[in-house]
Amino acid sequence: MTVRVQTEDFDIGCELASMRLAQPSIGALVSFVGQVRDINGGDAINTLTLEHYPEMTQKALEAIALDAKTRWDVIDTLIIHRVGMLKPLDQIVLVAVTSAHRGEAFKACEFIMDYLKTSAPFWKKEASNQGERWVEAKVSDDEAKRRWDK
Amino acid sequence: MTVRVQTEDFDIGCELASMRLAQPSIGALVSFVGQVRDINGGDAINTLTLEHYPEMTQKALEAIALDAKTRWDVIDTLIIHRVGMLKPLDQIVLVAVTSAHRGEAFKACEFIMDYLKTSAPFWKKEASNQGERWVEAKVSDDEAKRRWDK
Amino acid sequence: MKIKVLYFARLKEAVNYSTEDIDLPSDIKTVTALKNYLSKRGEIWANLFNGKQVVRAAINHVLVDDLAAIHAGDEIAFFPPVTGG
Amino acid sequence: MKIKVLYFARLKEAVNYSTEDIDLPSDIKTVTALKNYLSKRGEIWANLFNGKQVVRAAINHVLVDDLAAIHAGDEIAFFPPVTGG
Repeated sequence: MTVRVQTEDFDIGCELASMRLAQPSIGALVSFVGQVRDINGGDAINTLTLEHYPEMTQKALEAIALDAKTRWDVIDTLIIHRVGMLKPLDQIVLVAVTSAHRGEAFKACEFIMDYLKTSAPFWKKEASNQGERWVEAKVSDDEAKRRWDK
Repeated sequence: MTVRVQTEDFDIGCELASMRLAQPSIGALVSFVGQVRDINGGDAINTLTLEHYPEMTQKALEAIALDAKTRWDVIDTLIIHRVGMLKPLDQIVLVAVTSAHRGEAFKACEFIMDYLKTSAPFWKKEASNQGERWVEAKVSDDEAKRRWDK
Repeated sequence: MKIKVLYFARLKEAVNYSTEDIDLPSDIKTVTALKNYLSKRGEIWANLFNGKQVVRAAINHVLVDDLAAIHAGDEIAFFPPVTGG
Repeated sequence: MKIKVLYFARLKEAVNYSTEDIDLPSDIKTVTALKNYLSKRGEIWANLFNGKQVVRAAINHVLVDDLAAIHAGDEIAFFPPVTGG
């Protein structure tokens, strides 16, 4: 179970290779990559700056990964989240989950993303030619998280 | 929409980079990698050989990708499936889906895998120290496919 | 009515070849009828199609069920449930 | 009762600093009570906690609701709904 919060970019190929090669009992690797989009709500984005709460972020992400591990039969999880100033097409987040079979890995990976979006202390500020604005939380993210309560 | 059936290995890092960098409207990239496990049903696996029906395979995979595109708002899909003789830890399949938002990409990627497992003409033969045997289809795969009928 | 028949995986090993051209009697009009027709060739064929193990069929590269109609020139493939991925 | 209070994102910009140490009256025992107490400092604070925009709270790095109890030495953070990922 690895959690990294960093300003530097990450190499998806290296990260996924070391995840899948860790154990020959791994049959499935599901991953999610989030990247900065060029447009949000009609405005062209120049930069996206991620602020976070360092003392809480690591703990919150580890708690989410642990929760996923208790819910599904996964072998390992990886969460890498960037902070600082990013631009369109930059990678923001990588979540990867390995398991023996695919169903568990798909569910755990989506669960981690849904919880990360609603529980991990990150805040995005966009800069466009119209100025800066804090990104608003989306109701759809709360709904996505609640699906897992059932 | 790309479909490749090949004996050669593939580079996940390159494939995913070209998927996600194709358009700055892409916010999410979900991928699945399947690899050969070292054990199946208690026997240690030496090799796994994938046979297929070449004239049908490409069409079947394209039909699955197209079906996913009509069901969800995805930007692009990639399916790479290997055939021939593989060994434990070798990559078998890569499915990747890009979209503006994560929910669509997760669903489309899992859908493609569930349909690929039950509709694409591949057959696996395992060789262990106990000899060779054809891998049996799993009832759980048929059930996974039927979930999407709802 | 001339058709082409292909066999894959376990079925290919059982019949020991992968493809054959067949000139069918005109009353063989469905996949089921074709299975019954082939079963009369002998034990190997009867065992393949006796229903103990599922045999899937594709006509012209599309999965079909056993009620599907066969037409002249069709490529009909028989194989076990698929196990890719 | 001494506590530490942290502000993030929009809230940090509004108060124009990120952290402060506060010596609370002993009757301030919950997050709600702390919000009301801070609101009395003036307009900036009243606007932050008037409920028009959601303010989330964490105590000692764990998300809590407004009924959560505050204890001496706690680190209490206020911030908008999170938007990572």
